[in-house]
Amino acid sequence: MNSGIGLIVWIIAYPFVSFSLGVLLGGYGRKLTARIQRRVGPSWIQPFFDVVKLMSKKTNVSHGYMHDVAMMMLVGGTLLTMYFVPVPGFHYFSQFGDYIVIMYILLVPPLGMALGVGQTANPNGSIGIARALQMLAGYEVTFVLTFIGFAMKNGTTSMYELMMIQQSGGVATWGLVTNPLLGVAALFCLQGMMNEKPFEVVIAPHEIATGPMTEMGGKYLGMMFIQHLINLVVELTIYMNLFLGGATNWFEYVAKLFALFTLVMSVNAVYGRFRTDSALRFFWKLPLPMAALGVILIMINGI
Amino acid sequence: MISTAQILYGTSFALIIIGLYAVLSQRNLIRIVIGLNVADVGINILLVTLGYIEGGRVPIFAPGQPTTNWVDPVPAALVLTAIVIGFGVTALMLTLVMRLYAKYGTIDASRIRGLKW
Amino acid sequence: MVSPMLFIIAPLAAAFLMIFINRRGAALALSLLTPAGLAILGVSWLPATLVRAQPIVVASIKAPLGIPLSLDALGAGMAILVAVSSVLIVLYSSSYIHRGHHEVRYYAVVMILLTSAFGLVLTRDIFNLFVFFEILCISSYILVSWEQSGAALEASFKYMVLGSIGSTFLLVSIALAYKAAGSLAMADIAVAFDSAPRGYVIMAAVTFLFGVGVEAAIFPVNSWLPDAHSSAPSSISAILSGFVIELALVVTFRVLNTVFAAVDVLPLLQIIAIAGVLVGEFSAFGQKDLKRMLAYSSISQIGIMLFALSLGSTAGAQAGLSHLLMHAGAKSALFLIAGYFILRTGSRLIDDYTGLGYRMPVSAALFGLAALSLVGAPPLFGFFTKFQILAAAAATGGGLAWFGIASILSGTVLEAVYLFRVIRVLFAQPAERSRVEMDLPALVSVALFTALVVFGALLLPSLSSMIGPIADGLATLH
Amino acid sequence: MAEKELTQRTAWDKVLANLRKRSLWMLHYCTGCGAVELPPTMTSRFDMERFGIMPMVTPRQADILLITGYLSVKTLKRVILIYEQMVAPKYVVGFGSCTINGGMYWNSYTTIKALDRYLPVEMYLAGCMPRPEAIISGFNSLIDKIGKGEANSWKDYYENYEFYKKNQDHVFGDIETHHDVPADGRYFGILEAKR
Amino acid sequence: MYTQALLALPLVGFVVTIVLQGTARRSPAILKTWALLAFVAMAAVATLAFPEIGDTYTGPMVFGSSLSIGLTDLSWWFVMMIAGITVLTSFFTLGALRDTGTYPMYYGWLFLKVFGMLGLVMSRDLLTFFIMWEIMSWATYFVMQQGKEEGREAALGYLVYAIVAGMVLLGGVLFIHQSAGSFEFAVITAYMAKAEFGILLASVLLVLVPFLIEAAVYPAHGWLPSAYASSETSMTAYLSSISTRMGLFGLILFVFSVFGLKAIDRIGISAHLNLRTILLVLAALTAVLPTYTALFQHDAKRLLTWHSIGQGGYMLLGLATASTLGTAGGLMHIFNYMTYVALIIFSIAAVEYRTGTTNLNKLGGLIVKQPVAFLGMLFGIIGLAGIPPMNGFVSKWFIYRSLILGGYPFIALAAFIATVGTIMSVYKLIHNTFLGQLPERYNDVKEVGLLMQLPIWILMGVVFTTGVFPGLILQWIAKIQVGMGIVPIAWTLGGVAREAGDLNMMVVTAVFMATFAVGAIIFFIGGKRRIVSQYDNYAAGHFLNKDVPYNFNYNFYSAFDHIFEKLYHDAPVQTAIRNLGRFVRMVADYVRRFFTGQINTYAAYYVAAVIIALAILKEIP
Repeated sequence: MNSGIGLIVWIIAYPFVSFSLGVLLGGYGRKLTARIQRRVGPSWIQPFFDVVKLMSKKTNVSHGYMHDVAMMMLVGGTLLTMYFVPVPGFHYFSQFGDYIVIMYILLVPPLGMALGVGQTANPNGSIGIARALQMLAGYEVTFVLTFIGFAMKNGTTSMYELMMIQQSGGVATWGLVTNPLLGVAALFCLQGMMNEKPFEVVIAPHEIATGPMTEMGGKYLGMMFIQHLINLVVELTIYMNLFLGGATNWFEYVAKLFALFTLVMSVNAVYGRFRTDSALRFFWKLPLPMAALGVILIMINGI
Repeated sequence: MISTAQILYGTSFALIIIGLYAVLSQRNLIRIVIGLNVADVGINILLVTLGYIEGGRVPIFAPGQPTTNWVDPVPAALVLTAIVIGFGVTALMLTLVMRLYAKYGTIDASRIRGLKW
Repeated sequence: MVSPMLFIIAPLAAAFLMIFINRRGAALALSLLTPAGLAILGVSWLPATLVRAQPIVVASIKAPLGIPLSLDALGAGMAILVAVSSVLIVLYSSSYIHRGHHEVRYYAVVMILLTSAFGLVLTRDIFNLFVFFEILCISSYILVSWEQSGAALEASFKYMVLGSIGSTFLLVSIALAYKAAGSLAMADIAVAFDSAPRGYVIMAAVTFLFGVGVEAAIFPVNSWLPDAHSSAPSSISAILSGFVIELALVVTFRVLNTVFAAVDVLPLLQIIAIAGVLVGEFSAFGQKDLKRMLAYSSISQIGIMLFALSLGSTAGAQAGLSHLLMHAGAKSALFLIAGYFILRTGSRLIDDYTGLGYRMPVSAALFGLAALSLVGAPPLFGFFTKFQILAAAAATGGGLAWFGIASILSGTVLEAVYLFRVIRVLFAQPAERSRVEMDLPALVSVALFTALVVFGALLLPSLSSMIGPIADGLATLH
Repeated sequence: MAEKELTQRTAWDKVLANLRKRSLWMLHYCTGCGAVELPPTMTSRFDMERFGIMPMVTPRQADILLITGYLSVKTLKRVILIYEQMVAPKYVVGFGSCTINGGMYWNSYTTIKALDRYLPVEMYLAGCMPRPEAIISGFNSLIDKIGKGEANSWKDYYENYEFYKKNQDHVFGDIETHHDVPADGRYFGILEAKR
Repeated sequence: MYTQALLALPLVGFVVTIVLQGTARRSPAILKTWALLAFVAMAAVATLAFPEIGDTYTGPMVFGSSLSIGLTDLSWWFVMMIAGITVLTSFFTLGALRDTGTYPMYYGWLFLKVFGMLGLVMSRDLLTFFIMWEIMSWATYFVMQQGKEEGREAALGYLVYAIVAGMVLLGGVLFIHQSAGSFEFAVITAYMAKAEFGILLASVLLVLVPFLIEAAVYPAHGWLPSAYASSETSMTAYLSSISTRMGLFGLILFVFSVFGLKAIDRIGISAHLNLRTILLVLAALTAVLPTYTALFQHDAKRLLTWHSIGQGGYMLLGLATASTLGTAGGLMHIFNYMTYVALIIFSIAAVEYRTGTTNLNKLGGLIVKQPVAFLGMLFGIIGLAGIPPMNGFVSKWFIYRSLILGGYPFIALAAFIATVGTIMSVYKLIHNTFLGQLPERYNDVKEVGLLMQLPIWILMGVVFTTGVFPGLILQWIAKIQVGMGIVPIAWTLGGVAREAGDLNMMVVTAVFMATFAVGAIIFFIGGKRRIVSQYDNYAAGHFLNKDVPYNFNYNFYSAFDHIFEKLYHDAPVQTAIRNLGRFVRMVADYVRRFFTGQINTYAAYYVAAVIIALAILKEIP
């Protein structure tokens, strides 16, 4: 699917594939949480129904042109990241942008949302964004350190090449196996990146009325849901490519997706919520030193 | 035996040192002026003794006096100018002391310290 | 051509004539014309002296009885500087000192001061040097105590006490010199000292150094300078800081360099110079009174000049002399402007000059330019002279020279800060905006001084051709 | 609602209605004593989420406005502001008799007696406070109504706004909700432009 | 011929502005139009001077060596940046400076500053370099004087740093001239190549320290925030965009061409522990600490001046790696930073022009009233944060890649921490100014005039186009790198060729536009939407109106403030410098007391001096 007609078809189909994967993941996640809480839980494709209901709302409320453009930027940014993250059989775009590009494109949707929420002029939203940006300094910094260590060890910053290196020796050369410290630290950060329960202070329904999404109604919330679902897939794929050796075929890809998501959602289902500064302190006390140690080990004997 | 020249040199240096000591230690401005004059006198003695030759004669052209073995007149001339200058300076200093007394009401050097640091 | 003797006779005659006529107009005219004429005389003699020194025979009495005077290149150069500066300063004092009944005596004493200044430059006889030195000191004492205020009297008294101690030491040195050489002419003394025992020559040299050094504001003995320069009327502080102490420095260094050549006094001079720079800069940094700050700055600038001269190399001598020229222009301008700041605001403290820059824009600008040149900002004249000094010091090399460079550089930092603290106060938010600019004659003289400083760089090429023989004047005495 | 509207629903409307009915978010605005029935309905025992119903915090995101019991005049002011901030199609569900005819507080001077004079109510759940089973069956019937496209009470607020406005002014005078409801109706095509 | 004209023009401008002072009070327009024309002419001459790269022109003889100026690739690159930003600033000040009557000499000193900078950049020998450096730092001091009252206070603070830097540089110039024998760069390079270690180290340190002070690198950055923030806003834009980079120019010129990389690398223990590593660590500190101080500023201009220090750290990071990618990143970051910081400060100036304040706690919701300013700031902060598609991202990509592959992981981490800090503070900037509730008092605010909008539009275009087509800039950088003796970067129009890494900004932007269009389509699939008033907002049932301030501006990042409370209030470097100042004043006060005013002590000094002099002369043979 990397050249010619196959590429064009895939480029058009990929968003839908990714969205549907996202819906399945979302549904599975809510089902899993329900099961943990000994509940029946919603249908497997509940997110699809939510999106359809939201998008078909009649009287949508907007707070200005920036609010609208922000939503487009939100969805557009996530789709952009989606194209640049290699998936089994499709890595055409990774020749135009390595992981540093991806790392920065990942910031486009939050920036878009932040600008839109800013215009809605709701303090709950601003507090939510402030918390999101502060949390950035927690998990993103550690995740980047793990990536730096990995890239330095393999001498390349391209995600596709890193993936290929890990696939060369099967499971033995997975990132998580060769550099366990980096892998585990990255797992903690994955929990933060996905905005899941221990680090869910950004949305925090009880304190700041779902933070940034306070003023998002109707199709605005719908687009945020679409973005959230695709984002699930993209972030899990990033972690998989960096530490679990990516996927050679689609079954392995979907299996790894659901495995990772189970881990993340089960942690989410059982944990309370950290305050922002205690979350930051957690990230700087455990994952960051772990990642730093991993990098030092790499520097010492290049393992 | 100490020749008169050594005695005179000794007295002049002693006078200069006494004069300087007076300037250093005395608080009273007039005493400082006096100290300076003492130093001046010391210098004049020094200058005069420069030209002194043991058993020399007074260098004055008098009819019938021999014109040899004269004491050197030049330092004496210097002393004249030095005395005149010393006189002028002392006069100016004393007028200043009078004006200072008029202004400050005291001539104690440690109390006249308007200008410091 | 007219005999250089006029340098001594003309101002003396003018002084007594003025007292005799006793009218302000005549006094002013005389005291303007005489230095102007002498400046022209100096310029006319300059080309001749550049070739070789011109001995002057007084009343056709030949040596060794006559008093040996001679006009060499250094003498001519200094004479022109003194003459031009005094013309401008007299022009300034015409509008600065106009009131008061005994104004004629002011100009008379200035003329006498001029006489002694020229005399010091010309004389080759050590006792004659002492006489002119005494006249210079006495006229300075009188001019310092001119305002008859408590501070002025106190300052001049201290100045006089130190001056008298200085003259005492000078007489001791003359006595020693005469004893060794049997003659008062510097040339004979130099020859005698070559063969005299070292201890004897050291004693003579040190007493001479600190004898004349008092007037040249050499570091340990210049404690009179801050009081004298700050409480004297500004025109007099300009004269004192402008050329009197520089003249004394040049004469001291010349005599030490030639007559007392037997003993190597240069390292001592360098130590004294560096100490002078540091003490001057740090004391000036803590000042609140503008004129006192400028006085301390003069101490440090003298230190810089002495450091340049005492490097021993011709490059150092040339740099020192060009810095002397620059300092004469810049420091005179600063003092003259400070005079009018005090005249207009009635206060001597810098903090009271807030917003004066808007009320006296031209003088504030001139103050800024003079300060810039003093600190050595290119492309003004100050930068080139300071750079030459430092380059000469770098050329001689050695620990003391590099320590000197470091202290001059850090001194410049302090100098820039305290000078531009004044600029900040000048251009702070003004209370009111009525213009109180300087009077015209004062403005003209200050403008000319600053012009020398700002466009000094242009006369560098011509200066460099003349500076060679002038700098030789320091090393040889003929 | 005009009969005509019910029959002319296109195939796409039918599909959409059936999808939309599977996801309802309720604004759990605990005005009265019925609020205590909600937590058991949501949690493991009765698990309202099976039907896609979730509690939501802000009016912008909610479809259902639960009025769980009596409404004092002061609270009604807030409820109306909340209702107008909600994004249509929105449904008001009244719990118990207090919302129908004032219930136990029929003669109290502070409560309002009939909710539907101030807001278009989609459904009432009987019971002096309906138990979770009743709530769930009520919601299921609401889901069926949405599926069949009959739950259009929210349009009534736009069409008979004067009636509602008159009653509201009568109770507590004019309030500034920054919503020009008729203008919104025209803008979103719910009312034909300027009849 | 054009090179001399380029240098002469600002000098002529300076003289003419002094002449025009008289008219400044009556009709400021004459002065302003003259300045604009002069700057535009200068920019034109600068572009025409391109063919003259490489030749040298000698000026007057001073101290035995002639002052020479000439264009090289590196200097032409800086000349173009100076000319460009000066024209834009003068355009902006035409509109902004309503009453130049109060700062008549604003343009005069600006001309002299441009003369100093151009001279510095075009100097071909050490003496011209030093003279132009001094003229520039003096002119900067005087330009800062023209601002408000606290501007003059801060200007004196700058003067102290500038004079110290100038004097250390003078010491360096003397030392190098003395050891190498001449001011010519070529002679110095030859000498330094084989100079013995002591002389090399001394001359390198004496020359690098002033550049680090001028470029506001970490320990010596204290002067910049107050000096730049309190001067007039359009001057803040000018100063933070180009003035601080002169120190960096000096660094590049001396490290790469005058001393040569080989000589620099001799200073140090191993390839990983040499002078460049120290520079890297300093640069990392400069990137991180000021950025996190910017987080807590309440004034927009002060926030941005802290950023100008932080971004200076990035440039130094790139240059200190001395690798192809790193230097390319560093050089490009100088250009990028200049464009987007000027853009942000111009929009802040537009806001200040209308609302009269830059206090972040008082502004809000101006997006409705000043959309152009908002757009300008949006493009600016996306560039500053380094997010694609703006140009800031490209240079950061270079720097990151060179740091990671160069084996400096923790410095790369520091760079990323700084980026996170930048994102946080720029969002606070745009949120507090343009987003959130519009206070009542700004209801009648209007957009700024066209003349002030022009620079904003131009810079937006530049920031976007150089972001999407970085090749336009990289081609010059490749030329410069050849001049600096480094393997030039393999550039393409979109970014970097395959072997040098995967970056093609054209594709990234194209895909982003496509996905943005998909987002738009999804948006328009949804139902109609209506823009409501700002008071129609969820406040848990509370009725909002104009006298209820419903903004979250104050203490935006409370968690950070909570954790890093004590680090900000007594920043170690600031207290150290303040103590140094107090020490100098104490010494001055102590030395001053030498002159006790007591005549007896003066006489005692006299006698003591004579005795000591005799003792000294006895020792010295």
